[in-house]
Amino acid sequence: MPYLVHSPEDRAAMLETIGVESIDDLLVDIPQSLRLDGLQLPAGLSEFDTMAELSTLAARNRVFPDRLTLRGGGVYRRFIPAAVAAVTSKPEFYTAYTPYQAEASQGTLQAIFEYQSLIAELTGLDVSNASLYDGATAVAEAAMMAYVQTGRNEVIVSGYVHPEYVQVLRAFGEGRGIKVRKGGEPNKKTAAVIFQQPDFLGLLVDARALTQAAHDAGALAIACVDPISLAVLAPPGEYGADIAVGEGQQLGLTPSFGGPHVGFLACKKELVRKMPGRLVGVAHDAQGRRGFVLSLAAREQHIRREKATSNICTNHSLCALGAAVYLTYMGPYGLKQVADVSFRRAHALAERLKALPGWELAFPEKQFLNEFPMRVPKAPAVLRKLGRKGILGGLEVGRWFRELKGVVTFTCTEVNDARALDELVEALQS
Amino acid sequence: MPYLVHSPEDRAAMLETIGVESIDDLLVDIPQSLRLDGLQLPAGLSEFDTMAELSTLAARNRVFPDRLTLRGGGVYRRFIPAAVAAVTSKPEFYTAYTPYQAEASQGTLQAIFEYQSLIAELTGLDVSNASLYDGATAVAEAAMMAYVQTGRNEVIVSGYVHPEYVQVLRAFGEGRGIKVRKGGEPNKKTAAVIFQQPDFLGLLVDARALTQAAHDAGALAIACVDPISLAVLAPPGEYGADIAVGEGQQLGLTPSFGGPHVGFLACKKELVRKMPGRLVGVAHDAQGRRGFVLSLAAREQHIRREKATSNICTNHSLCALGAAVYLTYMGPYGLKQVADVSFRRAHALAERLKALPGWELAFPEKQFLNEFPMRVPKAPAVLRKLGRKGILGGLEVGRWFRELKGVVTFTCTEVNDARALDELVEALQS
Amino acid sequence: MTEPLSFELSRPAVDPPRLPEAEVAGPGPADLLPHDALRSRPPGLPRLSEPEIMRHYSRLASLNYSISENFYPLGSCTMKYNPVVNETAAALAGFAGLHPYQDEDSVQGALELMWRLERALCAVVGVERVTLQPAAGAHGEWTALRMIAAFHHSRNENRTEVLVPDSAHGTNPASAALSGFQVVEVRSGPDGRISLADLESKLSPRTAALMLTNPNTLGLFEREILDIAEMVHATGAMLYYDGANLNAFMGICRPGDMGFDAVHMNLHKTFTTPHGGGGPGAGPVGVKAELVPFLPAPTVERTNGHLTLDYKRPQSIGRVRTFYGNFGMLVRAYTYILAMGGDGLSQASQDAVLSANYLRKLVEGDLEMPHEGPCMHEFVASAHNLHDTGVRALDVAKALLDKHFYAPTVYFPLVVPEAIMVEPTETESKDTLDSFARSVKEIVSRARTDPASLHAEPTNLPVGRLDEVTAARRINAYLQGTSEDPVLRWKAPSDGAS
Amino acid sequence: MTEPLSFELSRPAVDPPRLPEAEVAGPGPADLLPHDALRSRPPGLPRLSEPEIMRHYSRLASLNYSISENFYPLGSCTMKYNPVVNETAAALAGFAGLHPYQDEDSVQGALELMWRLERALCAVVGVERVTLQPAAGAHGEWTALRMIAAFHHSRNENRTEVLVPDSAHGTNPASAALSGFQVVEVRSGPDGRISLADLESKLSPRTAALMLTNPNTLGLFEREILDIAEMVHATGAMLYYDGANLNAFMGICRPGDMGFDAVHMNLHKTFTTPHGGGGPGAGPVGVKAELVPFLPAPTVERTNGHLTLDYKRPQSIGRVRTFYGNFGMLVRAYTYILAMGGDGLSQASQDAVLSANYLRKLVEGDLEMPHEGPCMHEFVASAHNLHDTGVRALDVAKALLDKHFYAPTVYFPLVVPEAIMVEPTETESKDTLDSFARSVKEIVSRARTDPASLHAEPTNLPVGRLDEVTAARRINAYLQGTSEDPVLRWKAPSDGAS
Ligand SMILES: Cc1ncc(COP(=O)(O)O)c(C=O)c1O
Ligand SMILES: Cc1ncc(COP(=O)(O)O)c(C=O)c1O
Repeated sequence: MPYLVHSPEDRAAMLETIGVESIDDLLVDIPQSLRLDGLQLPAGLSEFDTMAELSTLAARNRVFPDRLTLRGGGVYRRFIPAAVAAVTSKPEFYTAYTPYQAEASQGTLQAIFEYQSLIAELTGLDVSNASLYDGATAVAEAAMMAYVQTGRNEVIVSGYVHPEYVQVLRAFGEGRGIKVRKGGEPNKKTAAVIFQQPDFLGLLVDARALTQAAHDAGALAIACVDPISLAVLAPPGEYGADIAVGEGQQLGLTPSFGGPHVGFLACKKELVRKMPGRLVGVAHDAQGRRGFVLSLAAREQHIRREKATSNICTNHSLCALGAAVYLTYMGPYGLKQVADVSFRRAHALAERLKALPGWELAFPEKQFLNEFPMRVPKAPAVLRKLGRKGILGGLEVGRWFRELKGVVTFTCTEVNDARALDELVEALQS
Repeated sequence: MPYLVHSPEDRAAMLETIGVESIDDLLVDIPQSLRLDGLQLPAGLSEFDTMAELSTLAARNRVFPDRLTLRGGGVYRRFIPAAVAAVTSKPEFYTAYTPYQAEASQGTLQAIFEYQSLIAELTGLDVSNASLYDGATAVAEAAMMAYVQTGRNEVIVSGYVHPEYVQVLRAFGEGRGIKVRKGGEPNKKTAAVIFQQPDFLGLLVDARALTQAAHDAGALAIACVDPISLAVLAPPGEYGADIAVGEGQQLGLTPSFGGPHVGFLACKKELVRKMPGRLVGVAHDAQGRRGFVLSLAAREQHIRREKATSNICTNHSLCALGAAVYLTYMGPYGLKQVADVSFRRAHALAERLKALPGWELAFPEKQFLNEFPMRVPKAPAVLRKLGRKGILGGLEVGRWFRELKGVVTFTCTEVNDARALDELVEALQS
Repeated sequence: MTEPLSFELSRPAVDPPRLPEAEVAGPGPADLLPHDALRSRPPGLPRLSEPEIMRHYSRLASLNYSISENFYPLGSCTMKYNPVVNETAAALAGFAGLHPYQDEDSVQGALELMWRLERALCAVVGVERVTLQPAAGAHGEWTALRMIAAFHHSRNENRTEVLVPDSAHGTNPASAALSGFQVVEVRSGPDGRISLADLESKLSPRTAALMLTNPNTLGLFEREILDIAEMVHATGAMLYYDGANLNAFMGICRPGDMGFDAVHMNLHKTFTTPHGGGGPGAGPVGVKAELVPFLPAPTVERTNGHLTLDYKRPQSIGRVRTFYGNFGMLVRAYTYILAMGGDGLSQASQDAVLSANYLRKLVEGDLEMPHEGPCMHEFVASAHNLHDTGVRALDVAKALLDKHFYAPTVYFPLVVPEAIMVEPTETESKDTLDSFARSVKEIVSRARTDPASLHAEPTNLPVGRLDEVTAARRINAYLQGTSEDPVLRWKAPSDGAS
Repeated sequence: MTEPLSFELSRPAVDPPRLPEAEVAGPGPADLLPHDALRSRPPGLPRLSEPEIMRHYSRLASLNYSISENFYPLGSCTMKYNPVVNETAAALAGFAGLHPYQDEDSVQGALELMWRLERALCAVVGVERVTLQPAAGAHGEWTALRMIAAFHHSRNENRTEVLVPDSAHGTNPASAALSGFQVVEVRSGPDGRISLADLESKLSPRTAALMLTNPNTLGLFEREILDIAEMVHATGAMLYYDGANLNAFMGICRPGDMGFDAVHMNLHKTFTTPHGGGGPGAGPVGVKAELVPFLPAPTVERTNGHLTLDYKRPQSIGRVRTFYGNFGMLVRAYTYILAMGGDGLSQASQDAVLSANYLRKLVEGDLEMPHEGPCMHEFVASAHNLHDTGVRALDVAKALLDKHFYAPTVYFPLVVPEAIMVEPTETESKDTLDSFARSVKEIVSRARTDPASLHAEPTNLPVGRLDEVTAARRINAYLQGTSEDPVLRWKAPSDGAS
């Protein structure tokens, strides 16, 4: 049977060594009433038939080409260097466990240390952890940090933060008795003000003012940021945010129907002891050679148990590795060019779209980078028409925000070349 | 620029160390009249644009699904275990050179030693070399061996040997003044009788009789064999052939429009010194540890120069590695099942095809394994129709053999499931 | 051999990679955005060429042990072979290329896969429904406890305590606490199993749930599980199953039948999705009927062949992560289940139990076995018998590394002193188990003859034993502001280096 | 650490892999085929489970040095970085899935790629047409010589000799001989370049061609190439270019302009297709107008955008391999050319020359430099200066292995005693070159202080220096029938083991 290594002879020899007749003799502790014979599942398939089955399922999905994908809303099509998969598909990385035995895990440990350093540089904050599950849980974990740090039990979500992030925040909050308030001024009950930059619609918020307001009320400022935007936008560290979190999917990870992606979290050093998850640090051996180890484990569940800062154990290491390869490939100027190209194309597209009859920018007074909200007449019909032409049009955000019925956000990145945008506009005019 | 590592600073520093002003000072030996400034080629593209361009080219090709591919003629669709690519895509294997420094190349050397052993087991002969370019050059190299061994300068090609193999044999032969004769009885001028089992049409030949006839005339018998057929057919070693050659594409390699694939060559030990190409053997170090080295190099061009048994240097190592993984994955019984399933499906298909009006087996008296020739009315039109239905039908062999106008060979393997064969027959009936 | 950091390899003026150009003229960020919204100086990312980057990561990879090259008997982690075809399947464009906000009609294949995986997992653990949203086991534990809380709440019961055995994994109490419960520890008896007497005494109307794994973290099956279930249910509490040990009994028995109401599974253990050096994994949660209304939204529903995402779940605990879970991992797990089939999964568990008992037998003369066998898929030994030599479990672990084996889990579970927790899994050959046992024997006898040499292990690895104490001291210094060296990240030498 | 052979890991009754079943009933081979056509016993292939197979090959991989992890300054082999995107491109279903006998209309993209690659290669080397059929450099040499023979033949000239410099690569004389020519060696002068006087004396009406590489195998540019071309052409002979050294001057000069009539290229050197541990490669051959009629068939032709395969080439030398060449390698090479562009290729050659001269400068104090610089993309040093210490080029090579560098080419070209041929390529950083030079210095000084230690190298590798002499003796014994041990293959212990 696939992936099983023992031959019948091996099994017989092993039973003999153990000194029992059969496997059943090893299962004596299981009450008879519980014993099954086998599973109500079909028999196994050959690898060929397995792949045939999966290919059939895959073929029942519609994949829109990168260049004709204009839908974002938290997951984006970007150029992914072949280098990323070439590294993350190395079995030495992807078949290793969490690096408990440091000396035999230096590859993973150093890669994660580099990831932490890259995120710290990008966000302008002191320390990054080794990764979290996704952007939403990163926001929730940051809120927990603020709750513990301030001893206050209310967090304010300011403006258009990704609706699913807010839902996850609520679910997390409930357990701990943390109230989640939409908007409003921070006060002495406020543990943190959470904002997204750019926001869920792609619009820039006044991060400095929000941070200031939070601090004035003695609350923490939590910035949920687009990592690629940080090549051009002021990083949270520059405007004084205490914690930066975000979704790392854009850093070299495939959409994959929503996961696995990676949540990042960086903070000021004052908050490091409240941080969730793994932290890799430098250590040396007796000969003075530098190595890397899991550090500050005293925060974690396997030591602190119910007093841990978080319950997270397995995180998203391999995705963090992918993000590290991506950022290292791009370097400061490559990342800037990606952000810059996306910005220019998005603004050019916005100009063309608002020229369409009845179309207008939903928030003409606001700035954006490469995702922007438009008021679109008969939005559903328009998007269906684009779909028929093989274009994955923008995202209807009215689904989450009543006041935004008929509003569609469009995203442009370096993968949407000029010809693709022409095709889009032609399709809309036709 | 992509793949270049020096920064302008690096270049300046290096020039200074060398003690010259500019690159031009290093190119002084090149006559001015020869100097170009640059190439008449477009400027380089980003990786994203490069892949976009290649994807466009790839999209201009029509790929028929494995299960609906019934065309063979030397290249076959077979189930390729994911394990094969997982091994051949390991950079430690694919970015290494020919293993000149044995101590730092044990991975490649041992893998090739295992490949040689697998081919020897499969063909039932004493020794296999490390690989050749393809089946055709393997046939030609075998003929050279016979020519050198016997001192005779004529080779007989018996029956339907792959026409392109014969063309390559002729081109090789011309250089050495070797005459290639189609059919006829071997005589004292005959260096070798070359036959293919099963032949180009998929039919079995009487390998024993051909081998006997060759030996009776003092000639060598060269069997060009389908490696998978050897799971069920008597191997060349069993019926006394002196050299076995063949194309290894079926052993886990993709069609890839005809290459790279791999030629294998195995022979009796009496002929080993006449063998072309690399040979890996066992050696030990001072501590008695076993290792592997390139052996009998005295046959080869880098030592013997114009007296070498062949000019081959770079061979098809990575393809041989793939074949080794494939054969190891299959094992004796897996390989047998692959051959057996192919045989049963092909015979079932033959029955259904010959029931079609006007269709008949071209050689009803002959046996076949999983490829067989049919007389097909209006063959070209029939194949075009299949093409329109997404089926890659059989191969018209009249293109090479005047007497076989209207004959089409069909191939069946484990990838052509029953439903696929139903679709084929329905398409033919419609 | 060690490798410099990418930051240390970086050189100022290396060309950035070639990237698409904006064909459109028109304004750039600096033209349109307020100056104070812009970044003042570029992020300090390293600057390297592609060849240098690839070599850097290739060298890092070679510094790792991994199942692909090493036996990895890490107890409680089920480090079994990761089939390569799983990776091929997950990489299919029809899966990897899907946007989570595509219309349902355009993702029927993906939803069908999720639906089938849910059915298969239900069959394996014996529950009604499964949510695929949680990203890992701990996430699943917390999700399940949220559902249990919601369940009690819906019945206006105020239950504030969760019982957790002293042998439980750290995530259990942590998840309970994060979910707002008080954690009450239940003691294990001398036989390594939960003490029914102690359980009895801790159960009360305040009890929301008992979290259990069975076989427990000692690898022992809780014989009295049916009585335990009865006791727990009698108090109106729920029974939660930590599925990290599911590899012990697929096709042999089912948590659902044992009386568990909620079950999490680690697809990155039992179902061969790779660990990735610490994730991503997937921690689906299965529940019995009473808990179904509280499942996270959306669920995948199937009505005559058509698949939909159901968001209208009024009693749902809400959402525990974005989108629909770690879909790429779900594809891998489903691929594995298809290839193994019911027959394969059952045999896998039987072989896992066989291998664990075999290896236990081979080493029982060398290490202490605090509890009687037979064990299930893993066993916990103790290096306590080496106490007088001064050799500790950690030394044994490090010595094993030098013999090209990854080390077992040590010092867990906490109830066993000098614990050495060994889980061989079904995908390691008898030869491998034999040579591992020989190495243990050799190390143990060396403990008697030359203990000092063991304190010096490992010596054949890229680095020797790393001094975590000094490292921790340096981190404190940084956090307290008495040192500039961040230790937890690289920093340009100018601003204080590691 | 060494790894057993797959055959040694094999166990009798391990399950074969699950494979598709024949749904159809009906006869099997044994039912229809004559008994004596059937195999009497199954082939002796190993029997292993997939996890064991994957671990076996993973461990073997870890025993290799490769460019992915090691500097690989193997002279004459142009071991440069292999871009990963090349592999992605070659794996596209639209390429990897094509049957060579599909109708032309269904493979226009593949033919277009071949046509464009041909045009690009023509531009780089300055020829009229290129055949993509040859599988490697030697195959290309032979193909070109067949064309040259056909050319002379077509003019009823009987030219039987091919001139080859004494510094030439072994494949040159071998290819000439296989093509039916007598090989006449031309001597190199003291400056390492071909001696015009000797060439003069060897040229005759019997001369079919002179085979040359430029820069020659010493890495020196043949300054008098234009005179050489004139001399050769004056006798009616042709000038052949061995393209292994093309990396020296892309965009700087072109063999076609130097007067070469035929040129082979190693796509697996200059154009980054991976070496694969010894292939597959690709050895296209470019020719000037006079040789075009003799190109192998088919050629790819393009008429207003439509591509065809032209088989009607009456004067063609025929076919040199099946189908159209190593297409998968052609895809990789074209991918590289697209990404680099004309600008990138020119810079690559300039950096290759720069790196070689830089490294030459760094080691010139330590090793003998038999010829004056500047060199082109590689240089040949000599360990002759260590003669008195008893240390040989081979010892230096093995010592470098212990420092994690692959060794340069040694003892080639034959004209230099104790030759050490170093080709750094453009994809190795200055840091790497510096540390390589430091290692050479350290080894050379050790030769003076402790030569014995160098004879013992390497000591940090899976095996020490292997005894090839004894190995050869054992092979002879087998071939002469005095031993049962085949040495060149594994054999079941029963019938005599390695
Ligand atoms: C017994 C047990 N429970 C829970 C967990 C937590 O699972 P995860 O690491 O996926 O969050 C683990 C894994 O380490 C475990 O071993
Ligand atoms: C100078 C020279 N010529 C010819 C060849 C032969 O090329 P190949 O190995 O591709 O047959 C080589 C490669 O080893 C070479 O270095």
